[in-house]
Amino acid sequence: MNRILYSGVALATCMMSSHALAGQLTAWVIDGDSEKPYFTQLQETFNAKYGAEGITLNVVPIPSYNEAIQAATLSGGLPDVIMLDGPNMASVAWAGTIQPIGDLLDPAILEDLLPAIKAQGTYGPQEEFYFVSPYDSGTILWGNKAMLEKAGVRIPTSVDDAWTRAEMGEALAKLAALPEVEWPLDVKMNYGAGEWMTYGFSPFAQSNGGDIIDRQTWTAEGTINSDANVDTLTTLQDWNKAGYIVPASAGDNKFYGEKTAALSWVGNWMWPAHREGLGDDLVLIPPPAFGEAGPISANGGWGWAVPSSSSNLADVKVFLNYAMSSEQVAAYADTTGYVPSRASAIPLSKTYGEGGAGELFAKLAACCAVVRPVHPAYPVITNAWATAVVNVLSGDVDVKSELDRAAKTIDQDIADNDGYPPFGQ
Amino acid sequence: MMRLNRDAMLPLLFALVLALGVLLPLMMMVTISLNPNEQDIMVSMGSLRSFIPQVFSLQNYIEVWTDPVHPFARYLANTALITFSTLILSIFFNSMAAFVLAQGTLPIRKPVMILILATLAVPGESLVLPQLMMAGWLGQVDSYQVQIVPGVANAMSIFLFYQFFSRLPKELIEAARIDGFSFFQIYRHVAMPLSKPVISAIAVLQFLEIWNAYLWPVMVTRGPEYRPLSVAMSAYFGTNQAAWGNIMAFAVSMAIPVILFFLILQRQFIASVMSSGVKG
Amino acid sequence: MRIRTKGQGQELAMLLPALFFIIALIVTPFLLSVWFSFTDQRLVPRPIPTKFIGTTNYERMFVDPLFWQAIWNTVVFALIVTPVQLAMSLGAAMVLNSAIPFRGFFRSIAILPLLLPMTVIVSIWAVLFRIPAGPFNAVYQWFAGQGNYVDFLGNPSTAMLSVVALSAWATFPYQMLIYLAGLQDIPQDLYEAAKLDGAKPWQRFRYITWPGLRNVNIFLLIITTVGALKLFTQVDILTKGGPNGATTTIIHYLFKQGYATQKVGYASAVAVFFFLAVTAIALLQRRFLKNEGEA
Amino acid sequence: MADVVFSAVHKRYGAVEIIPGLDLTIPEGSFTVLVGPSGCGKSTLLRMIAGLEEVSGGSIHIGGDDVTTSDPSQRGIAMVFQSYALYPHMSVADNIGFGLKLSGMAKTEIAARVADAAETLQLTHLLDRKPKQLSGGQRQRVAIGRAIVRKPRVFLFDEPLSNLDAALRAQMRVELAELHSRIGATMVYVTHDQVEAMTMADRIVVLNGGRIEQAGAPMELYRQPATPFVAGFIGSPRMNFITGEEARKLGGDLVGIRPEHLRLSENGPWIASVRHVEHLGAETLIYAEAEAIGPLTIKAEGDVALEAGKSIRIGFNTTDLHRFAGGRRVPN
Repeated sequence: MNRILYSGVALATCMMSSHALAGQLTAWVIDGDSEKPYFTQLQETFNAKYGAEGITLNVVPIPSYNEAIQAATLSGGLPDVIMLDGPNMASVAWAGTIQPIGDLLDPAILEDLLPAIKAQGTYGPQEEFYFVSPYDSGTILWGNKAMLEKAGVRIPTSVDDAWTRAEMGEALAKLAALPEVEWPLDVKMNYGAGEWMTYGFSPFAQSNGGDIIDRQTWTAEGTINSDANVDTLTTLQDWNKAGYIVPASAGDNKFYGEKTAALSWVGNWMWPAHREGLGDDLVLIPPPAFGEAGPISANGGWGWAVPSSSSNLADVKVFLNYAMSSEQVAAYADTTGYVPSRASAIPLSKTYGEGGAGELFAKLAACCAVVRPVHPAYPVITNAWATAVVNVLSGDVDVKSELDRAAKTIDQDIADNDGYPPFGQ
Repeated sequence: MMRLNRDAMLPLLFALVLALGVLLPLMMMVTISLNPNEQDIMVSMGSLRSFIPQVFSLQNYIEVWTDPVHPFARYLANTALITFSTLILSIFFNSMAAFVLAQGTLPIRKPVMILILATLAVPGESLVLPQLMMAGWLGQVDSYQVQIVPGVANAMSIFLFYQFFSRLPKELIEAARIDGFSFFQIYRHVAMPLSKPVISAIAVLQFLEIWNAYLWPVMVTRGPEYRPLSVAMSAYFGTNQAAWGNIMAFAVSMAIPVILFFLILQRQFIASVMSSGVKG
Repeated sequence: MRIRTKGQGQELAMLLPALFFIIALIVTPFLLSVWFSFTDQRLVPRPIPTKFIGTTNYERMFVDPLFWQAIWNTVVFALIVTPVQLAMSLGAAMVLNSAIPFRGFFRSIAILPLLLPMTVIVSIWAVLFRIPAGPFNAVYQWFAGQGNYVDFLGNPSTAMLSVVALSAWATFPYQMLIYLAGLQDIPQDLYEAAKLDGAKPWQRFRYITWPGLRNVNIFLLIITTVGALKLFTQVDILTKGGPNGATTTIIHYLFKQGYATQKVGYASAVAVFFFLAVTAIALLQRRFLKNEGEA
Repeated sequence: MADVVFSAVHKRYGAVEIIPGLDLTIPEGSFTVLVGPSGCGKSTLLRMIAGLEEVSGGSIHIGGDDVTTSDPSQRGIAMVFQSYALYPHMSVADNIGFGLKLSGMAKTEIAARVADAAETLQLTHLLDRKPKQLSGGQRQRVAIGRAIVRKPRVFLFDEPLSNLDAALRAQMRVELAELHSRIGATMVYVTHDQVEAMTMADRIVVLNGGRIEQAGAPMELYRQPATPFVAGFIGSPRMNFITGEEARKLGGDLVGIRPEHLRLSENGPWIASVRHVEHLGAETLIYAEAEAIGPLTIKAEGDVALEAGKSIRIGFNTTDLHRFAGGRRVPN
């Protein structure tokens, strides 16, 4: 009954125009199962606190979020506040779709942000702050303890004793030999050639001394198709050929559902599913050291941005500072399984505080996270890299030529846009 | 029971194979949609159990219908509104133009007809990007009209009406002129009442096309306000963990109005699809 | 002519709305995409001006191996799906045109796939194709033994065939209905005459049914081919063009370029090329079939 | 006055001249039949009266009014089509009354007129049916009813009987003739069938290639055809024509004699051999090949016993000869 009532309210709010009345804020948020309870809470507590002052918040989850933002950008129908995926911020800021928010945020909050989160939100040579995420994320190897033990594989517990690439290869071979294991490693090929391929696979490259673009000269040639990257992807391709990697069409649940995979390389968002699926068998393993740079974890995530068309800045300021308050940041983390983005919120979090189950994540975020390139060409960069990774991992293609093509695509795009001024000038 | 002769046995066998080929996947859709247990769905996929319902739970349906983020009723209303508006406008405007082209006296009929035939060759898919930009320039993105109007511009529909109207007996039109009908009245009182078969043909084909439209609505809508069902459905694939029970319940819910529409119009539907191209 | 100027005003009023829609929504965008194809137009406005860049888009297009792969895939798809689907439809039509009991019921069932949205069909088939234990693989394991499976969608050599199977299943009822109409147009007494002449069923098909369906075949060949060249929805939802570009089609390529990476200028070049190709194929088919008919 | 007057009427389709300047008066109250082979322009002429076909030059007057550019519905005419052209989706009553409704006539008046016409045509019991449910003859009557209720000054018929079988056709001929004598309106009737023309018309206009060959009363055309074309067109079986030397002997370039005016005669001047004989009961048609003359058809009274191959002699009265020179009749 409550549910029906709630859907009626949601329907009614959806039907209302998203254009702001004074004192009425609309925020578009991603439509994910794990985030849903947090946003419900955000709207309720915000309205309880500020409703009396005449500011009300309307949080609207939007399915097919990226397409929706694109359509809204074209039609000029963006709300007061939107969510963006961190690495796309530069592209949107360059296009002039969003405005800087450094002046809106409380300086104390800015001060308190994790360094990688701050880097993620800082755009351009002028180093202006455009985007703030309430959480940080990371990738990790999730293991099935029973299987690992049965196969006689050493289980690393900290960044310092992480597997090397060779060690991980041996572990996979041993695990593959177990009768109950179909494919030992799930790297979420089922996510398709999207952002995951950059988020999840560029850390391997960076660990081996590579990257997806040169962050000084902003050219891809010589970096994305470097020997180090060829080496990294060739290893992954070999693992796939050896039958170690769960194929795309096998579905999402080989690790936590059917339990025919022993390891899963994926981010925090799978925590609830993994915890529920494996219970005490679940073990968190630091990312493997693919090369000299040691273990690297992905980072960043979705966060808040303010469209240029947004004029109700006084109220937006109230909202941003509320959404980024320590309590809210901690609540976001606890609901979704992500790492809080404020240093002061980490102790507040049940999971990530000292001795919490997610302590490893918090440590990774502090020591080993590399921000994805903050550059307007990022959508093209990630698309080119993702296509290459998916191709390499779904067949017997030549790694070098895939990466050469990616380099060409990226450099051509940057040239087509005159180097994305003021970058490259 | 009917007595079967030997000649009918083989075709009947084939017909049964055909029916099974069509029905088995659909039975699987229904079976999965009735199973509230995702784990069980996963395990049973591939076995006989995924084709014959073991449990009859409406839980997936209730979840789909009452999901506050994906307001099913709203999507359904959007889809219905878009579909029927497009149909009505398209049939009205296109039949009217086709009647002028087929029976009128305007000297520009010939160049217009050539234009229509030429646009038939333009694949609609190659036009969506400029159409999207035009919608952006006009500030029409994310609205009902942006999903309705492009469906009204339908050269195929004009062409089918044209074929029908040019085969109307000439004497009937002339009798009407002697009776004192104006050109529009001939269209309205003589041509249209006679066009029921071709109207239902075009209506059904366009109904399916719009009801199931995917590409254009994905591009021009941003949220539940104006989104149709087909796009809402694909959003279920976007989340990392596909909830098969819900997807299938959504699929069944979306298919049922179409199947009902078809059952009501079954005779015209078959007749109309059959006449939609061949005889031209 | 001097008479009926009033009537012609009325005619104009009846013609103009539809003509306006055609010009505004088909002709204008088409001309726009021809123009865009010579510029570096982007989808979303950007802070640097759009430039006229001559034939650069076309030059890049013709040297992009992915473009050629997309064309190759599209052609392969059309070449396979057209005969498969037409054979399926004709077979089904002949079965449903013969004197079987419950014919109306069988016809209704056969039409069902046409009524389902492609998104629904794709979700059903995604389950059918699952590995290692989806329904198709369950059948495969029956023959090939436990533990063996085919990664229908993940293997470049089977992915396109899987899309073919799905597509043929999804839309064959349309062709089937048109075949049914064609079959019913063949005079029954021809069959009776042939039976009196002692023609076997195969001969009756070869010498009466097949020639009798000539026009239907031409029509269906053209629309099925042209429809196949537009393959997009299935691929976009099911395989995203993968694996390894094995199911990237022209339209999918166009969308990735124009929508996902926003290069509208480049995508317009692809669109113009696609338009020319489709027109050429339709014209060639028509001419070829016409000549054959006259010979 | 409701006569129909064509003055110098031309009709062109592009460069092709269908009717090259034609003058014709159709007298008020007449039953005028336009007859001729297909393509002779008779339908075009009728449709020009109706206003369905535009005039390329000249003028048309109906009852003294210039209607050359009037709308069909403004001309005071009614037309019955070959295919009847009934509105398939309307009942018989609506078919008959729809034109009146469009002209804004009061409902009661329409009902009265429809009832009246139905009475006249014995359609009263069919008023609620749809055209599909009627026989050919009934549809024909509905089409006529639709014409009658308009109370037109001129009725136009475009081959209205050609879709009926022979018996019904004969019956409808009689009914139409009766209808004419009852209402007395001007009727213009197009047919290619000279029998219909002869039986129904009080005036026949024979057209050929867009020109009037001859206009006049039926028997006038039969007795004194003005041109060889009319001579050959009117009368059944067709008139025998003699050319060349034999014709000159008889007094013309071309000489015709009707089969009914030839007789078997012991001392007839022409010798012929019989090729085929048709016994029709009341009469016998003999197809023969005459020496120096060519094929001749002879219509003899009663049943004549003859068989193919027999030699016969043929006689005639010279008063029955039709002599033509330079394409025109030579007076006897």
